[in-house]
Amino acid sequence: MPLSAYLIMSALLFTIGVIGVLIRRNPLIIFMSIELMLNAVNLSFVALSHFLDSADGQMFVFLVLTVAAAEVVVGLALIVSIYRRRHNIDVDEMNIMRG
Amino acid sequence: MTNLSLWVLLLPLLGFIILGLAGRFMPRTAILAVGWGACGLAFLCAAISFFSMLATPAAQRTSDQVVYHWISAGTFSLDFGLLLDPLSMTMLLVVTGVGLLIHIYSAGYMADDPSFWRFFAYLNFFIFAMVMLVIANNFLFLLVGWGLVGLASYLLIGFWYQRRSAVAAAQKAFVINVIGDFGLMLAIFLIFQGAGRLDYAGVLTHTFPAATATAIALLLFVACAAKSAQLPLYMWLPDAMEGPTPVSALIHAATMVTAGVYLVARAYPLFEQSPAALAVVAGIGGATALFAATIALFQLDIKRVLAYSTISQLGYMFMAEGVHNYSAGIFHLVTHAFFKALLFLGAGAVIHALAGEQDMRKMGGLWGRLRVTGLTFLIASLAISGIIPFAGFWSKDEILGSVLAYGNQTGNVWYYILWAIGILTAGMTAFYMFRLFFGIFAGDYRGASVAVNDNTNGDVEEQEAAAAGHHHAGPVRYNSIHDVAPVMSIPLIILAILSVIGGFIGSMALFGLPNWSPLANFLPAAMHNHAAEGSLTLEWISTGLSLLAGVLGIGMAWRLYGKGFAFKQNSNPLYQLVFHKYYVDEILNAVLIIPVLALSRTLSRYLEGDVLDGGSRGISTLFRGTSTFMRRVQTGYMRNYALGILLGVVVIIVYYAVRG
Amino acid sequence: MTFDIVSFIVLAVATTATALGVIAFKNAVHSALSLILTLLFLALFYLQLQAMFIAVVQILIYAGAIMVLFLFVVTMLAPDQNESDLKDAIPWQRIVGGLLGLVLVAALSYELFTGAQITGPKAAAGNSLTQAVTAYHGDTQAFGMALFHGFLFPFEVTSLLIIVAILGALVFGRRAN
Amino acid sequence: MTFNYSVSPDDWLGIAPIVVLVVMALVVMLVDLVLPHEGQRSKHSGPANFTVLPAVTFLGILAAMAAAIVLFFVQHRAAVFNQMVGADNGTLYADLLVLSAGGLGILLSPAYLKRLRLVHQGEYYALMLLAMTGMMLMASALSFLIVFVGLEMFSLALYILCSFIEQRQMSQESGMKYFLLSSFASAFLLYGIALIYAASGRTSFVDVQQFVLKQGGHAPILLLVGLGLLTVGFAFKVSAVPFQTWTPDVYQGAPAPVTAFMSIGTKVAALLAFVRVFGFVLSSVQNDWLPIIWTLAVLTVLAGNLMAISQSNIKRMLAYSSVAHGGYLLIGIVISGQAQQNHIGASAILFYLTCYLFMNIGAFGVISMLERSDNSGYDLADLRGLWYRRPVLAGMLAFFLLALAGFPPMAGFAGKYYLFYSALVGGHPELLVIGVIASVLGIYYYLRFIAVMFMEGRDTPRVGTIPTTSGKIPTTPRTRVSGSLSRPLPSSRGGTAVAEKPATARVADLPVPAAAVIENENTHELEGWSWLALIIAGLGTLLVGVILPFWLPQLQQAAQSLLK
Repeated sequence: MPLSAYLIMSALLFTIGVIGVLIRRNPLIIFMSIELMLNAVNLSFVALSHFLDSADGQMFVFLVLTVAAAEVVVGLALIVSIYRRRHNIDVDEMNIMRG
Repeated sequence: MTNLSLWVLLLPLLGFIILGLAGRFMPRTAILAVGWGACGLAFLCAAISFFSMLATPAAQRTSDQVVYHWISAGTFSLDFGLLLDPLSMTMLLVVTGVGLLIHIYSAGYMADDPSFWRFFAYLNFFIFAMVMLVIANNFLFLLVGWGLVGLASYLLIGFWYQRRSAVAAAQKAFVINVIGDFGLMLAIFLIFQGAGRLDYAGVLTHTFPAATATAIALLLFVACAAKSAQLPLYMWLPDAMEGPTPVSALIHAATMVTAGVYLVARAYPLFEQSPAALAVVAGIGGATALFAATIALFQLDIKRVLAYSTISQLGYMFMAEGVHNYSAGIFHLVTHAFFKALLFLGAGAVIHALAGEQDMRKMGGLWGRLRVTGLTFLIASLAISGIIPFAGFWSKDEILGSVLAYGNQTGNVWYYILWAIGILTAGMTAFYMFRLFFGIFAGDYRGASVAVNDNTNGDVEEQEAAAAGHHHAGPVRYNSIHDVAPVMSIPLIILAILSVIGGFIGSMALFGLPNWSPLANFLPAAMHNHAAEGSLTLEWISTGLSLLAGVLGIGMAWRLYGKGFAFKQNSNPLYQLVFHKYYVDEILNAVLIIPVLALSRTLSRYLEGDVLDGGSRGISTLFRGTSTFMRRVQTGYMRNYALGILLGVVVIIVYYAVRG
Repeated sequence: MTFDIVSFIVLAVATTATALGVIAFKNAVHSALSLILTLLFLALFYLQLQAMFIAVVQILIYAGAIMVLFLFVVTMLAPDQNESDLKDAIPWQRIVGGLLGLVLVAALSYELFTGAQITGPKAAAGNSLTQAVTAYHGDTQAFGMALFHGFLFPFEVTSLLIIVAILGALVFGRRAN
Repeated sequence: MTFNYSVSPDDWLGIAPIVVLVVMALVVMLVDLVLPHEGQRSKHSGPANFTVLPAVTFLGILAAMAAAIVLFFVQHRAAVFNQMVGADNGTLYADLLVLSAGGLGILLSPAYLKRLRLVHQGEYYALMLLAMTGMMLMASALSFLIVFVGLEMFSLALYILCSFIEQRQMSQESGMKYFLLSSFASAFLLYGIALIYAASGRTSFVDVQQFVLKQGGHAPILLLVGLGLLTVGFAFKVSAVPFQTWTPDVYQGAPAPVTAFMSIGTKVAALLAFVRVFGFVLSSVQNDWLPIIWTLAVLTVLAGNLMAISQSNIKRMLAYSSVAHGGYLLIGIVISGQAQQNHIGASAILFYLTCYLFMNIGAFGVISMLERSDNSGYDLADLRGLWYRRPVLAGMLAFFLLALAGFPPMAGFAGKYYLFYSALVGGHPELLVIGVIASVLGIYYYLRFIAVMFMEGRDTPRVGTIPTTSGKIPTTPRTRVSGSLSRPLPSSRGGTAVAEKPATARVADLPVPAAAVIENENTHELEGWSWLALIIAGLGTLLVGVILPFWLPQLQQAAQSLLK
C-alpha cells in the first residue's frame, strides 16, 4: 500500500478523535478520544518510519506511548478526585469560571 | 550659566513621594511644608537659573545636559537629558511660579477636605510631570511628560470621585487625551523613522521629505489639539471643571492645556517645513477661538464660562503660531497664565464663599462683601478683554497685529478673515467676561430668593446635588458671606499685579520703543521668528480695532447687565443653539453613545440578560461594549473552548489546502 | 488484489468502525472496550509496516496496561453517569463540531494525498533503519541501539515524566482519605 | 549517528542546570519524607513543613542558576546529546528566565499554602521543580522530540499544580479544563511534528533546516500543513487568539503562586521553541507562514486587550492581559522570521520576556497575598480603597500594573519600546501601529484597577468596620468569614451558586475565632517570603528596563546563537 493510504487512514482516525472531544460530555470518553488522536498520529509515525527508512518515527511512537501512560495516570486520578468531591463528572457542569 | 533645572524636576517628585507615602500620617502643617516647600524651592531654582541665563550672552543660553545615558545598541539609542533654553525657561517659570501661587491658595481652598494630603501629593506630581514635559531634551521624554500630565489631570479631575459626574468627566478627558497621545506616538515613530533619532538637537535640524514633514506636523498637532482642547477635541475641558477649582486654575487654564502651544513652539522647525500644517494650525486656532467664545456668551455656570474662555484664548495662541509668530503665542501663553489663573482663583473664592454655588443666577451683589476678590477679578477681566495697559492687551495685540501683517505680506484673503475673527472674538471675550463680572458682583444678591426652574441647565443641578467636599446646605445668607482668608487672597493679589504689569515684558514696538521688548528678544534666541513685520499703520489699525471691540463688548455688557444679571428664557433658536453649546454633547450622545449603548444592551440582553450597567458612559462605552460582547466567547464550557481551537485549526488547514 | 491491499482495507474498515464506536457508545464501558479493539487493530497495522517492537509494545502497554486502568476507572464511576439524562446545554456544538470535523478530514486528506505523492527524502546511510536492522540482527535490537545511543536523552527524560505522574497520583490519591 | 552516538561528560555538562534541578526535586521528596508529619501536635502548627521545603527548593533553584551562570563563562558545546538539546547562550538566558520565574513563584508559596492549610507540600515543591525542568527542556530543545517531551512534562506538572487545592471547586475545574484542552492541543502539535517529519524525513532542527533551505522558498504541502498544526500547539501555550480560551479560567482557578509562575514559564518555553522553529528553522519559507503568525499576532493583541477591558476580577484581567502580552511577543516571532533580522526579533522576545517576568509575577504576587481561602478577595469591589487598608500592598500593585501598562521608567516600557522598534526595523510598521493602539487601549483597564484602589471605599460596608489607621490587618477572622458568607461569589451566576456551596460551607464550619487567629499569626510569619518575592520583583521591574539595555548587543548575540 502507498504511504498516502496510511496517512489518510491516520487523518481519519484523528478526526474521529477530534469529534469525540467536541461532542461528548463524559471526561472519560473525551480522554479516550484524545488517546485516539494520539494513536492516529502514532500510525502516521510508524508508516513514515517504514517508508522513510528512519528510526525517528518509531522512537516518537515509543515516547508518545510513555507520555500517554503518564497522562492517563494523572488524568484518571484527577477525574476520580473530582468525582469524589462532587459526584458528577460532566464537563458541562464545570463552568463556574467564565466570561 | 547656573543650571538648576535638574532640581526643578526632582524637587516636586520628592515632594510627591514624601506626601504619597507618608502624607496620610502627617499633620496639615507638615503637608503644607512639604507641598509648598517642594514647589517653592523648584521655583527658586528656576528663578536662579533664569537670572543666570539673563546674564549670559544670548548665543550661549542653550544648555543641553544629558543626565542619563540609557540604551545604546546599534542605531538604537536613548538618552535622558534636560534642555534649558529661553523657551523652556519661560515655561519653567510659569509652571513653577503659577504652581506655587496655586499651592498656597489651595491650602485655604481645600482646608476642609478630608483628602488634603492626597490633593497636595497630586499637585506636586503634576508639577513634576509638567516640568518633565517642558525640559525633556527629546521627543520620547516629552511623550513621557505628556502622558504623565494627562494622568495627573485624570486623577485631579476625578478627585471628588464620589460625584458620578466627576468620574464621567475624568473618563472623557482620559479618552480624548488618549487620542492625542496616540497622535504623538505615531508622530514620534515617524520622526524616528525619518531622522533615526529623537533628540531635539538632531530632529529639529533634520530635513524631512515634504509629505513626511506634513504628516509629522499634523500628527503633532492632533496631540496638541487634544491637550489644548482645540476643535474638534475640545469637549473634555468644560467637563474637566468637575475638579477642584485650584486644579482648574493650574492645569486646565494656566499650564497643562498650554502644553500644545509649547509643543508647536518647540517643534517649530518641523512646522516650518510644512506650510500646509501651519495653515491648519492657524485655521483651527481661529475657528476654535470664535466657536468657544460664542458658547461662552450664554453659559450660566461661572467655571464653564471660564473654561470656554480658556479654549478660546488657546485658539489665539495657535493662531499666532500658525502665522509663524511663535514668540507671540508663548507671550500670550504667559499673560494668559496670569489672568486666567487669577480668574479661576477668583471664581474659586466666590464659590468658596457661597459654599459650593457655581450658578450665576444665584449670585449678584457680591461687590459689597468680597472686595479683594471683586477688585482682582475686575483687573483680570480687563486684562483678558485686552484693555490697555493690562497684560492681555499687549499679547493679544501682538497676535492680531502679526496675523494682519502676515495677511498683508502673503496677500492671502483667508488671513484677513482670520484677523477679523480675532477682532470679533476679542469683542465677544470682553462681553462675556463682563457679563460674568456683573453677574457675580453687580446688582442684588439673588442667592436666597430665586428658585431655579430645572429645565434650563441640567448640569448645574446635577453638580449641586452631588457636590461633595463642600457641604452645600441651601443658599447662603448675604450677610454671612465674607471674603477669603489671606492665604487665598495673597495669591490673588500677586496674580493681579502680574496681570497688570505682565504685558510689559512683551512688545512695546507700538510706541516707538522697538528695542524694549524683553520677551520677544529673549525667546528668539531659541527660535528664529519668521513672523511678518507689519508697517506701523497696520499695527495701529489692528490695535485700534481690537481695543474698540473690547470697549464695545464691555459697554454692551454694562448696558445689559450693569444693573445686575437677570436670566431670561429665550426661545430664539440661535440663542438656544449657542446656549446648549451647539448641542455637541447631545449630538455625540445621539450619534455615538446611545446607539452603542443600545446595541450592546440589545446584544447582551439577547445573549444573556442583565450585563451592562447603565453607569458607564462616554466613549469608553464603545470599548466596554465590544469587550463585553467579546467575553461572551468565554462561555466556561470546556467543549466550546475545544471548538474554538478546532476552528483555528480548520482555518489554517483550509488556508493551506486552498493555497496549495 | 494482493493480500497486502485486502488486509489493509479490512483493517481500515475495522479500525474506523471501532474508533467510531468509541465516540458513539452511550455507555463508557462500551467505549473503552471499543478503544481497546481499535488499539489492537492499530498494532496489526504496525505489524504490516514491519515495526515488530512497536506492535508488541502497543499491545502490552496500551491495550494491556493503560486501557485496563481506564476500564477500572470507568467501571468505578460509570454506573452513575448517564449522559443522555441531562439536557445538553450547548446542543449546537454537536452540529458545528461534526461539520468542522468533516471539513478537517476532507482538507487533510486532500493535502496528504497530494503531498505524499512526492516521496520524502530517504534517510542517509548512517541513519538507515533497514541497514541497522540487518547490522544488529533484528528490529528490536536496532531499536534498542537507537534508544540507548542517539535517543538516550529523550529516553532519560521519560523517566522524569513518570515521576511527575507518580507525584500526581500521590496528590490526587491522598485527597481521597 | 542515530545508532552509534555515544554520550560523553560534555553532554551532561551542557545541561547542568537541568541536572541540578532534577536532583533537587528528588532531594525535596526525600526531605519531605524525613519531616515530621504525624505527631502529638497538629500538623498545621508545625512550622517545619512550611519553611524547610521552600528553603531547600529555593536553594536548588539558586544552585541551578549558579550552574547556568557558570556555563556562560565555561567553554562548552553549544548543542549536546546528538544535536537534540541546546546549551548556547540564548538557551542559558532562557533557563535563567524560567529559574527566576520559578524562584519567585516558590517564594510566594509558603504563606499561601499556610493560609490554605495544605500540609503535604513535598509534592508541590517537587512538581514546581519538575515543571521548571520541563520548561527548560522545551526552551532548549533542538529536536522536535524534545519539544514534545518537554512540553508534556511541564504540562503534566502544571495540571497537578493547578488543581492542587482540594477544597476549591475552581481549582479542580481549572485543572480539568487545562488538562483536557492542553492534551487536545498537544495532539495537534504532535500531528504537526509527524507531518514535518513526513516532509523532511528528520526530526532534529538542524536537519529540517537543511531540508527547508534546499526547497528554494517553496515548501512542500506536507511541511506547510505540519507547520500549521505546529503553530496551533505553540499558540495554545502562548495563549494566542483563538487558542486563548483556557487562559482566564485556568489562571483564575489555579493557586496564585502557580499562576504567577506558569504565566511566565509557559510563555518562555513556548516562545523559545516557537522562535527557534519559525525564526530559524523555517525562516527561508517565511512567506508561507507569515500570514498565519501575523494574523495570530494581530488578533491576539487586539482581542486580548479588548476582552480585558470589561473584567472586574483582577486575576482574570491579568489573564487577558497576559494574552495581550503574548500577542506582543508574537510580533517578535514575525520579525524573527525576516531574513537577517532573526537576532533582532529573537532578542526582542528575550528582552520582553525578562521585563514581563518581573512585573507580571509581582502583580500576581500581590494577588496571592490578597486572596482568601475561598479564592475570592481580588474583585474590583474588594480592591476598592485597598490603599487605605494596606498601603504598601496597594502601592506595589499599582506599581506593577503601571509597569504592565507600559509607563516609563518601568520595565514594561523598555520592553515594549524595543519590541516595537524591532517591528519597525523588521519592516512591519503596521504591527507597530496596531501594537501601539492596543497598548493605549490597555492603559485604560490597568488604570481602572489602580483608580479603584485609591478610592476611599466609603460606600462598601466592609471597609467601614476596619479603622483606616490600622492598615496592616487584611483579613481579620470576622471579615474573612462574613465576607465569604454574605458576599455572592464573583462568578456565581445562573445555576452555579449551588455548586459553590460546599466551599462556602467549609469556611463557615471552621471553629472560627481560634483557628483563624492562629492561622493568621502563622501566616504572618511566613509573609516575609512573599515580601521578599515582591521586593525582588519590584526591583527587577525597575532595574531591568534601566540596566538590561546596556547588554542589548550581548543579548542579540545570544539570540543569534539560538540555532547555529
